Amino acid sequence: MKHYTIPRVVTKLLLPLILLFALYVQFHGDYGPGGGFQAGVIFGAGFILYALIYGLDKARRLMPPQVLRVGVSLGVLIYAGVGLLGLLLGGQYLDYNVLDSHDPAHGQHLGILLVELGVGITVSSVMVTIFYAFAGRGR
Amino acid sequence: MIAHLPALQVVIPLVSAPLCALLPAGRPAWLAAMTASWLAFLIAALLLYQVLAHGPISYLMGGWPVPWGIEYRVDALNAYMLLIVAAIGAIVASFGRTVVEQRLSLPVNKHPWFYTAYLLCLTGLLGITVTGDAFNVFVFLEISALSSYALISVGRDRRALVAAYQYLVMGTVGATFILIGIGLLYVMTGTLNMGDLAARLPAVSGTRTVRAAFAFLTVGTAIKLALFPLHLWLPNAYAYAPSPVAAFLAATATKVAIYVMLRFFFTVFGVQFSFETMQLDKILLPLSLVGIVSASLVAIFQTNVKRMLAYSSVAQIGYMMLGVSLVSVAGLTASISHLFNHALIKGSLFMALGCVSYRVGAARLERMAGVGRSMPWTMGAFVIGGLSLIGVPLTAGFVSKWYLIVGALEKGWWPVAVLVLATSLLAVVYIWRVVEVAYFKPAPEGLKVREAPLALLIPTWALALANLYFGLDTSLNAGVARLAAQGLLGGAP
Amino acid sequence: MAAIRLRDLFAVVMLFGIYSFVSASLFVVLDAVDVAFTEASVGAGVSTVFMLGALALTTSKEKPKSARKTLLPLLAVTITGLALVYGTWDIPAYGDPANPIHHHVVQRFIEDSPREIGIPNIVTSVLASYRGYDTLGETTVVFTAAIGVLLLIGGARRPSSGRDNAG
Amino acid sequence: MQILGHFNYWIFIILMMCGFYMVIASDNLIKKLVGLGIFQTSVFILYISMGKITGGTAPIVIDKAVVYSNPLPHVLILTAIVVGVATTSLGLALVVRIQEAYGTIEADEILAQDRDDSL
Amino acid sequence: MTPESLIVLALSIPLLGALFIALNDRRPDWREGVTLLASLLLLGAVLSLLPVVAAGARPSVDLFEFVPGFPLRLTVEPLGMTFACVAALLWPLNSLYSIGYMRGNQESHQTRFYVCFAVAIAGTVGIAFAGNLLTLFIFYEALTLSTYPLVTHKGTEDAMRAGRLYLGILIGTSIGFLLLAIVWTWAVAGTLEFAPGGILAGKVEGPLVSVLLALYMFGIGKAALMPFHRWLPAAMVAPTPVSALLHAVAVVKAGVFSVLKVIVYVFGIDFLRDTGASVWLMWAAALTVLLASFVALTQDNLKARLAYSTVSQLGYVVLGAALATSMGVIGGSMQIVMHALGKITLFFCAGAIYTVTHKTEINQLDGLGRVMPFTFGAFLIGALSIIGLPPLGGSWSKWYLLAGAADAGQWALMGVLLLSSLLNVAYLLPVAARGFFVAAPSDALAVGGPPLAVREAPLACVIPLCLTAFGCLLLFFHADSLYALLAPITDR
Repeated sequence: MKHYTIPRVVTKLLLPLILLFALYVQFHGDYGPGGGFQAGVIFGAGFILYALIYGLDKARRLMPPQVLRVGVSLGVLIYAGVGLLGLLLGGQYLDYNVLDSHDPAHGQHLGILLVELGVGITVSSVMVTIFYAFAGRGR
Repeated sequence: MIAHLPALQVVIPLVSAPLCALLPAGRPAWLAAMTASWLAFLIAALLLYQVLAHGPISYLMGGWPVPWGIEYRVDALNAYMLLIVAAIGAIVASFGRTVVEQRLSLPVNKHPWFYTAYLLCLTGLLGITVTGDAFNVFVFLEISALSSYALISVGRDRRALVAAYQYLVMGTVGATFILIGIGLLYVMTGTLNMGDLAARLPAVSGTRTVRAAFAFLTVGTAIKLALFPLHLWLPNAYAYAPSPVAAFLAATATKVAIYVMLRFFFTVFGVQFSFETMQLDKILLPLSLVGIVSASLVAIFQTNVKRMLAYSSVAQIGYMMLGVSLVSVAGLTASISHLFNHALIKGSLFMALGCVSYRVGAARLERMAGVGRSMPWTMGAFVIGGLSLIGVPLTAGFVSKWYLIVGALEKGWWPVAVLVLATSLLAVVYIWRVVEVAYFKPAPEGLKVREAPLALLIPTWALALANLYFGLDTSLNAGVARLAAQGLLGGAP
Repeated sequence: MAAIRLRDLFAVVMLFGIYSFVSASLFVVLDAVDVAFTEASVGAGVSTVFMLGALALTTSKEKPKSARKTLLPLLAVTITGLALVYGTWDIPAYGDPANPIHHHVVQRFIEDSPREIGIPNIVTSVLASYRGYDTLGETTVVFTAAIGVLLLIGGARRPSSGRDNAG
Repeated sequence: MQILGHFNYWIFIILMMCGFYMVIASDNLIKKLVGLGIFQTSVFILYISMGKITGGTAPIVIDKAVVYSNPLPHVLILTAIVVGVATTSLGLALVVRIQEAYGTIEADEILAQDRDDSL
Repeated sequence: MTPESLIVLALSIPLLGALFIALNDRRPDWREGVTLLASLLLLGAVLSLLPVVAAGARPSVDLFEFVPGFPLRLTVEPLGMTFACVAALLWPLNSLYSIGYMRGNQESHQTRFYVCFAVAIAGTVGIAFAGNLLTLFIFYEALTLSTYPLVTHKGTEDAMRAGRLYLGILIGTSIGFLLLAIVWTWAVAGTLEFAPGGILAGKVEGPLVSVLLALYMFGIGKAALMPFHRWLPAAMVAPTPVSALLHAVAVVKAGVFSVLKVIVYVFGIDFLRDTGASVWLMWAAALTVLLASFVALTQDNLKARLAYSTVSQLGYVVLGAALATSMGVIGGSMQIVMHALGKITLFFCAGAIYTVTHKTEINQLDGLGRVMPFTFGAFLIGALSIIGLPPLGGSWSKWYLLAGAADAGQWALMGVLLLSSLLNVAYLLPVAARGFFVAAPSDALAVGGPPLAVREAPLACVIPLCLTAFGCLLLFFHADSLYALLAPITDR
């Protein structure tokens, strides 16, 4: 599809919006619908769109597979790490109350934020990784 | 940290998995996997010790009380299961490196991923075992299932792919059935915690919904544990998986599925509902008997030894379900101790076979001629495992068979006892076919086969010796199994 | 469902996407906005793309088959369906606030979570905190899928392994 | 009322049966996966409809609303959807490899090839 | 040294011996030295237990708790003591003989042979000293498995088939029937201990006693009760020392010993007599005795003839046990000893003949007695002992068996015993007669190589067979001490 101008332009316009929307979903998940998972998928989908339009090579330059590999693991590590942090701070595993010693609710908030971040990173990286795998196989 | 052992049990392999994926080469990844799985083993041993000394442990994830949060609940039964899974996991991990590095058609840069998938599978199985939450079972079931599909598919034979695919479809259907069952239970009780479910179910146990939930859970777990006639995915999956994977899955995956079934039947639904209202034993009994006989017969005619062992696994699962259908302490003790013993047996058999195919290149019967002489240690371990499978005294396999027969006789079921013994003879036949070829057939001319490397032999022999040890000292396998059986029959754990 | 009859896999996949989209809107009707959101992006979006990707690598036409061996599957499906109908017969009526499901565990989530967690989206608080461990598991599942896909078709391509070591 | 009250569930059952039938009966590996997807999605609908309360709103706390639909099934299903997509992608990867190894994605043709192999 | 530690020692000597033999794979002299040393040590250990048991003590030792509630228990009582003595006495002789035979025939895999042999002896000792049914069963299986490689030693298709039959029948009957019987016993009696007077009295009733007895009798396939005797002739493909071991010392004797043990200590002879459950067994045993004798008459292969003779002679032991009188039981126990010495002599002779001439058929033996006077002399003595002529040991066991049959009032059985003795004469004596009295065929030059090359067998073969033949003679004069040892077993 490299030769169709309109999709390219539209994509160029849309892509920042999509990524922005993903970030919004990511961090607004506490208030409205959404959260790390949905954000991750949207982010991934946006990227996949980019790859579809501009070609795999360009996408790979923008988001190298090595980075994705790190991202895939990193998200899980963040999530599990928050859990372990709870342990170290004297709570149960995944206990966010202890993250903030003064205000448990704030601790919860913080914990959820971090955890959702982990989910988002993993999910988006996984989506793009899988897409790369399929797309890279075809050529 | 002692108080957090239940969480660490699962979290350590879980955290090591992504770490493993980040590592650049196979060796360090293997080291990480090794360390994590041996740590898990250590934790499992400590947990079992604690449970035996102080009674069941309850661990609240995130500190949320039951039934709002997710609870980890460790009693004699699952501490025992954890030990099995973690022990086999650790030993197979030690075994795996040599095979992965030299016998898989896997590019070097993918080796870390193999270990990652292995750790994830371990994580999933441990997670299923330790959790006290019905939905959590489903989540971890999927972790272990997905990773095992991937692990099976890296087998050298292209049929491994088809086997993995079949397993994927069957496994997903099974998991979805379990999901439906859990959903129906949830709609009737409004809770997902197993203990809470057990407390609230009797009030609604007359409803059809609960019955349907029971049916779906039964079928779902039956697929997962390869109960005859839902076992069709198993022989291919085990036959074409790489040998460490086959050893690991054969020794643990179906066992954990059986554990899930026991947990739902006995703890969640309760003995009375499962076996008096639903008459489950009337269904399980014939199925397990037919399964034992037919799978043993099929095993005799296999020329691929791995496939033969896989069919034998189906038959052995039949023994375990037979014990369950007896609904007595002796029968359950037989089942639960057979979980342990069969893990040892199949672990050592598949690993010994892995050694053979490592040197010979295939696990076909005719290729094993003369191997007994050229690989004495390997075949020694195979023979020990085989004897244990047959149930010869002084091996672990005898213990569970003993309880099974006692259980059958207690009920006065003579034909069942006779059948159990008769099918042991079938095991003699198929094991002896291998032994005969390996020891008494001359090796083909010009074929030089050396003994397997020590890195493979040591883990294999560790399990083989365990077969002997637990045939002598049965306080762990039979003793704890008995405790667990009493716990199951005595109501909530 | 048309998808069963269709031979053109491309159309099947497209139908699947549309189906996902429809069920997503159904979820909205059922007040499950989060789920709808996810289903829309996953079912209609990503997994359709994956399926198309896979189709591109394989073939998009199903081979015609004679209509044999349909009896047994039909039987199995019917039995399962009947079991479910049987099972749903005693389910409390749809939408009835008096159902036990709405009274046991959930009460605390709805009533206390704003205080205990401090965020308004109950789904998020349950997801990430009360049942945070499930979500950790879920993330791990995704991770597992990635590892699995990578193991299978990821990274460097290798020559098509026809029948190496068959047998 | 009884009939109406279970209408939702029956829709899901019919959908589920379609999906399940596709899984068992079709020979095409991709179609099987699509069937699996439909099968799973129908189960999701079951869960979500369990959580619905007539007159309730989405479980996001706002001052006006008093009745919320049950959020717990939503959480569970979020997880289940993820599991579903993970399974699908892994299955597709397998199908791709099978296509490469066998040159077909029809179950019966693969079986036939395997039979030739073992002879 | 306490009797308890002696028991453990007796069990561990052959096992340690096996280990050392395996370690000396590359040094044949050491290997065989270890074998001899271990066998002599075992003999010493067992013999030093003898006075203790004769004095009435019943030392017992628990090795470890097997399944909770079932210890692996070793107890020495007179019956087991007798059996252990036989085994321990014949192992050194058999070892000596094996060395001569194996070297003389240049057999392969000699290390495996000696290792399995030692393990088999350990199994035998374990059976002899078993303190409960489970222990008995365990060692019984161990014995089966350790002798399997001995039977298939040659590795030919024939040997493999025989091995399959051997394993199939022995494992099949033991797992299919014996284990079932043991579990049943446990279920009804709540114990598996051997106890004087039995443990089943009053626990089982009516025809069930017969069924349980049948399970035991057919389950102990090693006793070669027809129709489960087929493994024994088949196992003749093994090297002769193995046949000697199988037929004289370890395997078959372990079988009939177990039969005696079960009847005396599990059922109790009083109980059996009162219920009459063993009447069928008498007839089954009698039938085995007669049929096997007839079959033996038709065999031309020397070892096959001896094998059927063994089947027949084992029938005597079972018969004695089935009589359920103390005379019968003592006669049966004595038969174990007497037949062991007699039959091992015969097998040694058969092996010696094979080593020298490579002849296996009886019709080829003409005139060999003149060349091999010691061998054939010993054969004659062994044969006479088995037939039961004084002044040889075999006469005593026959005598007690007859007395037992008379005690039980079974006149027909006495007739069977006498008839079978006649048959013994008919199938054993011609062998010796051929050797001594028929002239060597003139075409021996053409067929069997130069007759001048035929001399007496190697010394390592001749010495043992002379010793065992002498033993047959000796036992006739010392049977009273054997009787004194065995008498208490039927007391309550």
